[in-house]
Amino acid sequence: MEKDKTQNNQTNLMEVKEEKSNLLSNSLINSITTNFGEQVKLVYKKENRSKIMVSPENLVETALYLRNNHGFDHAESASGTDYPADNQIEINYHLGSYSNTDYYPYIVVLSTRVDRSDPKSNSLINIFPSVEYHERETYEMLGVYFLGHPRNERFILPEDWADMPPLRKDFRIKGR
Amino acid sequence: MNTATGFIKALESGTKHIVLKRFTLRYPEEKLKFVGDGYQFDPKKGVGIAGTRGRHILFHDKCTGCQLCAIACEGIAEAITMVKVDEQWKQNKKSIMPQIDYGKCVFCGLCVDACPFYALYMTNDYELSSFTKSHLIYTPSQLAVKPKYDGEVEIKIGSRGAYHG
Amino acid sequence: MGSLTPDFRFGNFVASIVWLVLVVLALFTVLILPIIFFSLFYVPLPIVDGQVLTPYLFFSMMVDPSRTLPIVQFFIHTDIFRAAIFPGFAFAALIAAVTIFVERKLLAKMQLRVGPLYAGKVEGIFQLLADGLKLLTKEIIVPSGADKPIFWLAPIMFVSTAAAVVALIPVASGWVVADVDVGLIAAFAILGFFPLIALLFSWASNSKYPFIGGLRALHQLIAFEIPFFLSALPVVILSSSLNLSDIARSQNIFWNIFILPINAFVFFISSLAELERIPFDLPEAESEIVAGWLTETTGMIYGLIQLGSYLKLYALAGLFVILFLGGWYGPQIFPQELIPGAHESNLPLLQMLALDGLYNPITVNSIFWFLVKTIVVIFLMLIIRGINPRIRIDILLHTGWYKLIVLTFINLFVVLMLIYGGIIGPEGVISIR
Amino acid sequence: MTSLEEKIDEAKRLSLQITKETDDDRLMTLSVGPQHPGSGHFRFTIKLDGDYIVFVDPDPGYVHRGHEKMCEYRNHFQNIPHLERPVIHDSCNITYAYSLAVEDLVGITVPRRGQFIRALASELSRLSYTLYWLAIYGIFLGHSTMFMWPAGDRELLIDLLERLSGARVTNAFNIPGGVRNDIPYNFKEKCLAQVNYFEKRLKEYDNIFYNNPLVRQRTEGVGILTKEDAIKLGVTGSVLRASGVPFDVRKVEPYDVYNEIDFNVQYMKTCDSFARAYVPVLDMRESCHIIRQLLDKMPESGDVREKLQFNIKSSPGETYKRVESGRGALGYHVVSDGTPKPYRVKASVGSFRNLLALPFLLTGSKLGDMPAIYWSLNYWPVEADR
Repeated sequence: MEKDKTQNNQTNLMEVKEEKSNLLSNSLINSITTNFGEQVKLVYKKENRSKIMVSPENLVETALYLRNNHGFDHAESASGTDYPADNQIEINYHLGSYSNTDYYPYIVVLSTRVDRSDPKSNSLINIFPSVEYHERETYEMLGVYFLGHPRNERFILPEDWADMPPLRKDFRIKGR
Repeated sequence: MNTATGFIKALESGTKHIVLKRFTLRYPEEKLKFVGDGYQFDPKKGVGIAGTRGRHILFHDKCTGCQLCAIACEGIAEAITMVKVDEQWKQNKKSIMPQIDYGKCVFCGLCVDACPFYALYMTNDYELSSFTKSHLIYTPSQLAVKPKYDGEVEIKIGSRGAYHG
Repeated sequence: MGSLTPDFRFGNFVASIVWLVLVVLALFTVLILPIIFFSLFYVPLPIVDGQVLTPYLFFSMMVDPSRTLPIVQFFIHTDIFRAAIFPGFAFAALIAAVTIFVERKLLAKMQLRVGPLYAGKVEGIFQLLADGLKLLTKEIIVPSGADKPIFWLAPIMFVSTAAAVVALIPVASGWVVADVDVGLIAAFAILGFFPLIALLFSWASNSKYPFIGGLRALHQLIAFEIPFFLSALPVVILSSSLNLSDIARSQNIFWNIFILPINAFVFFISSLAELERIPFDLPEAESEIVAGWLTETTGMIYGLIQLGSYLKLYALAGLFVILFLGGWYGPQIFPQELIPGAHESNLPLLQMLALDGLYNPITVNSIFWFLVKTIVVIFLMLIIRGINPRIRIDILLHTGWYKLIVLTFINLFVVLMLIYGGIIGPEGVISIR
Repeated sequence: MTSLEEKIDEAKRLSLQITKETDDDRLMTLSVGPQHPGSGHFRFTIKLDGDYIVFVDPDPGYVHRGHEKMCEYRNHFQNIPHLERPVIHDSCNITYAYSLAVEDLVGITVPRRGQFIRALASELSRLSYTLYWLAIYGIFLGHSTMFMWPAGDRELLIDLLERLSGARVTNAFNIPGGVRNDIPYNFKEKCLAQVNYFEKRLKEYDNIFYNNPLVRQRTEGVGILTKEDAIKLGVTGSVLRASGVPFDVRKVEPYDVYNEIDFNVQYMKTCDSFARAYVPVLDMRESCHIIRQLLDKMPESGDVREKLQFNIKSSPGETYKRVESGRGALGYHVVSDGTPKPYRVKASVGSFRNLLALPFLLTGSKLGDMPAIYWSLNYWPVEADR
């Protein structure tokens, strides 16, 4: 009997948590959509995760809004994904919050797509100083030039690297 | 005074260890005892049986030459190649069996997971060093031999600390 | 077996050794013996037991054990024996070697390891021999751009300077290489050379890490020189002598450590800093500056510097014993005769074992107690290494310049007050003499 | 000529905006790198003004670079032995995060007993990693005993991991769908005995290392990373918790069975090197506590692994799953296009995020503080390469 009770309690707790996270994500998405309207597109919404897609021009604005109004104060990672079929490179910022305890488990993926032939994007280094090395890595791994970043240069790759950025899909590993 | 007590405590803790049993495992003379005969896999249940992942053992009478182990290894270490063997087995029409290069193997055991015929297991033997690289390549007939391993030492916890014995 | 060459034959090996022995013997008789005998015409021969010690007499005495003793007796009172063997270099080097071994074993025990184990079957007692042979056979790499004369000279200077300090340490009454009246000052003067050698060597290495290490050594040693010296000053005041033997003799009743515990503490700490041992091994801080001023040392250069630093360890431990722990004084535990009634018996073997004329119970007792005390001090210095981390250069300098110097000054005034107040000192209530 | 203080201030300011090369003849350039015993497979160039560090340029990328690209050529199972390579001491946590991500993409849940076992493996792995890290912290401060004790006691946990998974460090134990095998016979008693003994050993560490006044002198008040700075730099793990943010992924976003486990998030508010060195030890105590609970609450029998095809196809989409590793939050961003192989794998590792704090903290500190600050960042050099 006792076991059943504890299990019930646990399931109740889980439900409460899920509801809470749903409420949180709903309020977050609502506030973004009311503020930015059509400029921001919601890609998916899962438990504790949601991804929003913005155009490169609105990237800085949205990031600033997320930081100032919702307390997303750091980036867990900034990465890129190459989509040669669409001729685009997607840049993802996984934003998290340390100052807002409600958003502790929550991660917003702020993403944007830039042109693959001439990839340039605004750097978020002035909003999130934590993206500094991540953006530098993205620059050398995918060739995305971050405007405003003070050091778009080699970081992890060999010093004499002269090939194309290796995380592009048309770069093939030898023998594969 | 805090400084002095800190030093004295550290000194006491340090000198106490002089009389504790020493933890070192004297390797060539003592060898660790392992739980079972090695890592095995039960394809029907889909789970492994706990054991040390050492050198493989190949049962020639069960190997069908299906290459699943080699395919599994392809993305990991590329250590397994299928080679022709002279033996004739009913279940192995093509007469091919895995040959393992221990210079490349990472001992992850995913080839054992891949084998659906109970033909490839891992044993407790981990002492595979050799003078040349070519000696590290184990042919199917070498793999069929069951290795001898006699480790008897375990970690024991006594009143004078943990020790190998 | 893999370790032997394929064409190895034991017979060849034995033959080669026999051949080598024969060649050496032939060379000895043909070349070396004549040279010795010719040179003996020009060398004044010593007089032993009323006879001139000619080589013929020497060899005939060697045959008869009862006549060997006068030679030994004569030999151990020569200066060359004192400087080279006891209590000079060989003795100190032996203690240094034992110290290195004990340190490794002790640290290993403290850290739940086994330490040296395989060389020499029994707990690896020949490990040091193996290490020494290894260091001897290693190539010595001199960095390009190094100042070669200084680079080669520095390790030899290091060892000889350390040996010079050792020469000043008396191990028993009268048993000292150089019994000078300014012994303490001489010891400090010679110790002052070490930072210079470290700096010279680090500069000569032409590398960054040795340079930083050398500068650190200079800072550290100078910062600790002053409390080092000042902490020994009250001892001089109490015993009213700078002669190390006299200082030891003045403590035959009270050890100085009971009157001057703070000074002994300061002296101990500063000698740790002088020795560059953990927690003061900043000049060799391996996580910051590779190996400090020893970065470019290879082979026997490293071996010599290690030997020098352990000689220094022995010398400073001996100095501590002389200054604070009553030197060689201790209860008499050796009997008046080594074997009672031995030198009255007629058996030559027993007479030899009695070591008549060699065995002096008081001297042997002194040497024994001096050794025991020194080993205890060395042990304390070793055990510090097991429990402490390295400290930072600014904390170290702060400790040296602010804390230790102030402590020694306070203690100096306290001692002066006690002496002029008539409590301790030659005419005080607690008489020291 | 600017004064030293101004220079340090400027460098501090710049280090957030990444320091530019300074060309000053008075500065001495020192390489702390692969040829240097005090750093591992990692190099950073420091410039010294006297004893002060005025410029730091980290240069990772010696060992495991191009890791993410390799993942795109292998299927999810084949990725497991590869992904755990950067930090083999903490392999179970790395594979845990990747398994969670793949399970999310495939849409399966792991059997309950499997969840417990892989949490157990990850806790053991975390303990063994932290001990290794602590051993190196000891030798960085010149404390040779503190190098030997954790390195020896780690054997207790390695032994348990070997019994559990069959390998000492490269476990490849947590895989998508659960764990490779069930716990062996007699494992529970052995595990309890060794973990209990290990917990007693932690007190000795306090005696000889953390309460040693010289260690305190070297670490207290050194390399202060305030809460604001820590948040701004986005550091994670013990570095963040030492700065006063009680953030632990196991607590804030419990994965698998962690919501049934009772434990506290350990954090300190002193923000200095000592706190960063001590928080992992507090974490180790909690881990011992967690291991006992896991063993206690584990179902007696049941499946440990959801059977998956070797070439499991995941539905197109992307996911981001994270776990708390020994070095902080460790997240895997996996993009799938419906084929058995992932389209893109991005690992967000604690080491890489904490690396940003390195130039920030080192600039303006003394050379003697370099080891105390650098290794207190709970930084594993090879992991930052990925």
